[in-house]
Amino acid sequence: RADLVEYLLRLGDNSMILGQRLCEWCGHGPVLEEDIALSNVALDLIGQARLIYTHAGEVEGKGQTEDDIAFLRDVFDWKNVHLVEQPNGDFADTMARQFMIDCYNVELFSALTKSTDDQLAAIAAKTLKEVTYHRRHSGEWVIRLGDGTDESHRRIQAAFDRHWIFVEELFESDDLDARITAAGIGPDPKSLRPAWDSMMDRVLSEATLTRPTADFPRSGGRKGEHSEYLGYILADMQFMQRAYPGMDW
Amino acid sequence: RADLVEYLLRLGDNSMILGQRLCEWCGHGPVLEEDIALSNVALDLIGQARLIYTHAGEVEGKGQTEDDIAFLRDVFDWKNVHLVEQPNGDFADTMARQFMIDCYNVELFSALTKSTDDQLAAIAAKTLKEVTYHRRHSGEWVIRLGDGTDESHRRIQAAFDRHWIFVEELFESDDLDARITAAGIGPDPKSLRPAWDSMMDRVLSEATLTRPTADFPRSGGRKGEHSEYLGYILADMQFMQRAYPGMDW
Amino acid sequence: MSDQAHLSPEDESGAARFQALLDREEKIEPRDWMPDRYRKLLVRQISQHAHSEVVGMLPEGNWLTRAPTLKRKAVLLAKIQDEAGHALYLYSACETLGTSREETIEALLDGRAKYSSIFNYPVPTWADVGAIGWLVDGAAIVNQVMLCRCSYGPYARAMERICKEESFHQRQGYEIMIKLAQGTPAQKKLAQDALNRWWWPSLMMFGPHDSESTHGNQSTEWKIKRRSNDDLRQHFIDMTVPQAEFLGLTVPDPDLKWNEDRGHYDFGPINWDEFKAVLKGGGPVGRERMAARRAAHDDGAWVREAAIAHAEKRKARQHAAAAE
Amino acid sequence: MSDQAHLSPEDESGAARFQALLDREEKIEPRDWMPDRYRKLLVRQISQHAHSEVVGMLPEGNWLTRAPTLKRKAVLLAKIQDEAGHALYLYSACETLGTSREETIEALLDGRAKYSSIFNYPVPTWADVGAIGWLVDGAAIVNQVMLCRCSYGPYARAMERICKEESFHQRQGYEIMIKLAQGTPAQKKLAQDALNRWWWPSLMMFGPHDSESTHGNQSTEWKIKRRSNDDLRQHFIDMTVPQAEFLGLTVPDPDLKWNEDRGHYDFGPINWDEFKAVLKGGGPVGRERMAARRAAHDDGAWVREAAIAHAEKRKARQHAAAAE
Repeated sequence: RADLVEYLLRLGDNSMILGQRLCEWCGHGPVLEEDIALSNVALDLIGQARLIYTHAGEVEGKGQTEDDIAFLRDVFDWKNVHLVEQPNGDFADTMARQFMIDCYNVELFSALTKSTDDQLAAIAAKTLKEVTYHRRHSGEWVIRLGDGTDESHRRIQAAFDRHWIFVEELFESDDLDARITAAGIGPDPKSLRPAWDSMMDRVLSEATLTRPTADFPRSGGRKGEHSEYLGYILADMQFMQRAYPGMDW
Repeated sequence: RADLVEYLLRLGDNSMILGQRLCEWCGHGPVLEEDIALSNVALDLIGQARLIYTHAGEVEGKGQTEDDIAFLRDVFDWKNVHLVEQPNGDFADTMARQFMIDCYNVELFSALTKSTDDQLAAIAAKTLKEVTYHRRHSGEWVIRLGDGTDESHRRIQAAFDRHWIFVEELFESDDLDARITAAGIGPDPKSLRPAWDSMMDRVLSEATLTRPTADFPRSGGRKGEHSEYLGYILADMQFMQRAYPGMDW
Repeated sequence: MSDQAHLSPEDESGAARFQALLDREEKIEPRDWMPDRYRKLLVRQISQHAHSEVVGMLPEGNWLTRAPTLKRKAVLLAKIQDEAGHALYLYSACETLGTSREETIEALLDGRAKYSSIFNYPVPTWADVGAIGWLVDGAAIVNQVMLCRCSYGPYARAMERICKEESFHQRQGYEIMIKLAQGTPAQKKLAQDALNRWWWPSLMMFGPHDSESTHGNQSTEWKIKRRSNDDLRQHFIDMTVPQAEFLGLTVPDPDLKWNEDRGHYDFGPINWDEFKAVLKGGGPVGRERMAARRAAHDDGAWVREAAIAHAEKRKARQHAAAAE
Repeated sequence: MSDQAHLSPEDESGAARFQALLDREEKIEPRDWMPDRYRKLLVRQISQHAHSEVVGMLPEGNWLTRAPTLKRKAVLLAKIQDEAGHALYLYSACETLGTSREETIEALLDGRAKYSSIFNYPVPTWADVGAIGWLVDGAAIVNQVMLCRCSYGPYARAMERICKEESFHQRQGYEIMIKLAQGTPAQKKLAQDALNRWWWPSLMMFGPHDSESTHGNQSTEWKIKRRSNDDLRQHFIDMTVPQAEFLGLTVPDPDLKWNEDRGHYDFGPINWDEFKAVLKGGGPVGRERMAARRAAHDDGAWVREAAIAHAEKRKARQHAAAAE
C-alpha cells in the first residue's frame, strides 16, 4: 500500500508541477487561441493531479486530502521528473517540453488503463483521452515551428536540444517500479521507451528537426532530487496554505 | 505607543523590502565590484530593518521578534512605499531607484537623529552614516551612466522616467505623521522634500539627465496598499518560516 | 454635418430600412446598410469590451499559481479561459463590422483603444479574486444583460453567450467571498479589505453620470445602449448591497441607506476625480498591464509568423501534389 | 621538450635563482624569473580558484531571498560578499602573472577555463547552505591552508587572507547544521539529507587519487602543491567525521570506520565515474550556472562600457581644464 501511494505521487506530481508551470503562461500567450489551449492543458493536468492525489490519500488512509498533498510537502518530498519543473522559456521551450511529456503520458496512461488498481485504471482511461489530445496539440506545434520560418526552426531545435538531458529520467526504473510492475499496477517505465522513440522520431522528422543527444542526463526526481527551480515554484504555490494553515477556501 | 510601533514599521519595511530586492542581484552584477557594493548596501538595509524591528517589538511589548515581524505579515500589513518593491529591472533601474531612496533616507535619518525616542535617534545616527555612503555610491553611478555612453544615458533616463511616479508617495503625510511630528519622534515627510529636490536636481544635472514629471503618482504603501509585486516577494522571503513554523534556525 | 446630409439614393433606402429595423426592434445584421457612425460607435465599444476581456486575464492570472486550493485553482483557470473565449467572440463581432482582429489589437497596443480601467487596480490578495468575481463581474453582467437586447445582431448574440458564462463567474466569485466571510478573523479581514478597495471602482464601471456622458444619447437612439449609466449603477447597487449584508461585510459608504420612497438605495458621491485620473493615467497598475500585453504580443510575433509560414508551405505542397 | 632546453644565458641564471628560492622555501615574486610552465600552471590554478569563488556565489545566492531568519540572511550575504572579494584577490594574483581579469573571465565564459565542479550540484534546501559551509568550505580550507605555503608569493598571501575568512564561513555553516541537528525531526531530516548529498562530492573536491593525478607531480616539485590529493582528503575526513558524530548525523558511507593502526578513518570507494561525468557534463546544474554567469556578463556589458566612457570624458575635461 505504501508502494501504491508512492507510485501515485510520482504520477500526480508530474501533472501537478507541469500544470503549475503552464498557469504561468496565462495572459501571456502568443495568440489568444493558445492562451485558451494552454490553460485547457493546464486544467486537464491539474484535474489529473486532483484525482490521483485524492486516490492516494484514500489508499494511504490517514485522511490526507488532495490539498494536503499538494500544498504541505517541501521540495524533497516531491516525486516529479526534472522535465516538468523546467522554466517555461519561450513558446518553443514550452512546446518541446510539452510534446516530450505528452508522448510519455500517452504511453504511460495507455498502459495504466490495464492497472490492477481499478481506481487508477479508471483515472487512466479518462486521462488517456486528455493526454492524447495534448499530444496532438503539442505535436502540431512542433511541426509548425520546425517547418515554419528559419527563426522558429532554430528556436524549436534549440528547445529540444536543451530539454533532451531530461529524457532518460522518464524511463528510469527502480525497486519500486519493479514491485509496481510485478503487482500489475503500472508498466515498467523502460517498456514505454520504444513507442515514445518512434513517435518522437516521426514528429521530429516531419518537423525537419534533428533528434538531439544528451551527454549528462538528469535523474533522481522520482526519489525527491530536484533542480533549484522547484523550491521557487512551491514558494508561490503553497503560500496561502502555509500562511493561513488549516482554513477553508 | 501604537503610533510609534506603526511608524517604526514604516521605516523598517522600506529597508527590509529594498534589501530583499537587492539580494536578487547577488551573483548577477555587471562587474564583481558591484556585486560587492550591492550586497554591502543590502546588508546595511537588512541591518537597519533588524534594529528597527527589534525596537518596534520592544515598544509594542508583545514579545514579537525581528523575525516575527519580517516573516509573519501578509501583504496588507506591510507599510513600505511602492518604490522599494519595484522589480530590479536593469542596472539603471536599480540605480535610479536606489538613488531616489538614498536621497530620501539621508534626509529622513538625518532628521531622526534628533528624535525624542532615544533608541530611534541612536539607530538613526548609525543608519545615517550608511545611507550617506549609499547615496554617494548610487549618485556616482547615476552620473556615470547619465554622462557615459548613449545607451547608458538612454537607459538611466528611462529608469528615472519609469520610477518618477513613486516620488510623491515618499513625501505624503497622514494623521499618524502629524502625531509623530508633534511628539518630536520624526519629521514631517513633506519637510524633507526641498533638500531631496535640490540634491536630485544637482545630480541629474551633472548626469546630463532631465528631471521627469509624473501624471499619476502612486500612493498608499504606508497604509498597506501595494503593487502586485509584494506578494511574490513575500512568498519567497517567508517560505521557510511559514513552512516550518516556530523553529530555531 | 450629419450622416443624412450626403446619402446616395441607395443609401437613402438603406437608411430607411435601418430605421425601420430599429423601430421594429429587429436586429441589424452585418450585410445591412448602417450609418458610418453607428458602425464606428460599435467598433469602439465592442473592441473596448474585447480588450477588457484580454487585459482582464492578467489581474486574476496573477493568482493562478497561488490559488489556495486545487479546486479554486481549477475554477479560476476555467474562468480565465472563458474570458479569452469571450474576447474571441467579441473580436469576431468586430470583424463583422469590417475591422480585423489585427487592427483592433494594434489599436490597443499603441494606446488608441481603451479597455475597462477597472483592470488597472492591483490584485494583491486572494480575496481580490473573490471581489472581482462578485463585484466586477457582477457589474459587467448588469451591463451585458442590457446589451443582449442591443440592436446589432452579432454583438447581441455574443452577449447572450457571454452572459451565461459570466453569471457563473459571478457566482464563483461570490462563493469565494462566502468562504472568507464565514472563515477565520484573518479571512474576514481579507474579505472586508477587498470589498473596501473594489466597491467604488465597481460603481465607476458604469461610467459618468448621465448628465456628463458623451456617447450616451446617440447610443440610446440607436438602441445600442438601452438603459442609462445611472440607471444601471442603481440597479447594481440595489442588487449587491443585500449580498454584502448576507456576507456580514460593510459597504464602505457611510451614506448608503435604503430609501423607502424611491424603492432604491441612496449612496454617497462618487470620486470622479479618481475615475478621471485612472482613465487618464492608467491607474495604479495600468502601465504594468499594457507592458504585459505588449510583451506577449512582441514575444509571440515569431510564433504567429511561423504558423503562417507553415500553413503556406503546407498549402503549396498540397497544390504541388494535386498538380502531379 | 623541457623548459630547460632553450634557456638563454639570462634565463639560466634566472632558473638557478628560481630553484634556489624554491630550495630555501622563499617566495617567488611577480618580477622574478620563472619557468613558462610554472606560470601557466599557476594561472590555470589561480584562475580556476577565482572562477570557483564567482560561480560559488550562485548556489548560495539562491537562498538569500529565502533565508529562514534575518540574522541568517545577513550572515549569508556577508559570506557571499566575501566570496566576491576572494575572487578579486585571486584575479589580482593572476594579473601579477600577466593575465588580465578580462582574459581570465573570457576563458571561463567560453568554456576554456574550469571552476570547481562542486558548484554544479543543486542547492534545493536551506540545509544545503549549511552543508556547503561545513563541508565544501571545510574541504576548501584544507586545500587553502596548504596553499598558504605555496611557492608563489602573491598566491600564498591571497590565500592567507582568504583562509581567515573561509574558516569563519565554515564555522557559520557548521552552526547552521547544529541548529538543524538540534532542532525538530523535520529539521534533522533536512540536515541528514543535505549531508547525504554533499558528502561524496566534497571528498571528490580533492581531485583524483594520487596515482591518477595529472598535474600533481610537477605542482609538488614546484612547491605549489605541498600535500597530495589523498593526503588532504584523508585529513578532511579525519577532521569532519567527529563533527558529524557531534551533530548526531550519519555519514553516508557504510565502510567508514576508525582504523586504530593507521590512526585514520578508513572509507569506502569513491564513485569516480560520477566525478568524471560531472566534470565533463557540467553536473546537474552546470548549464544553469554558466548561463547565469554569461547573462550577468552580457547584461552588464553596457554598464562597463559606460563606466569607461565616463572616466574618459572626465579625464578629457580635467585635461582641458588644466590646459586653460
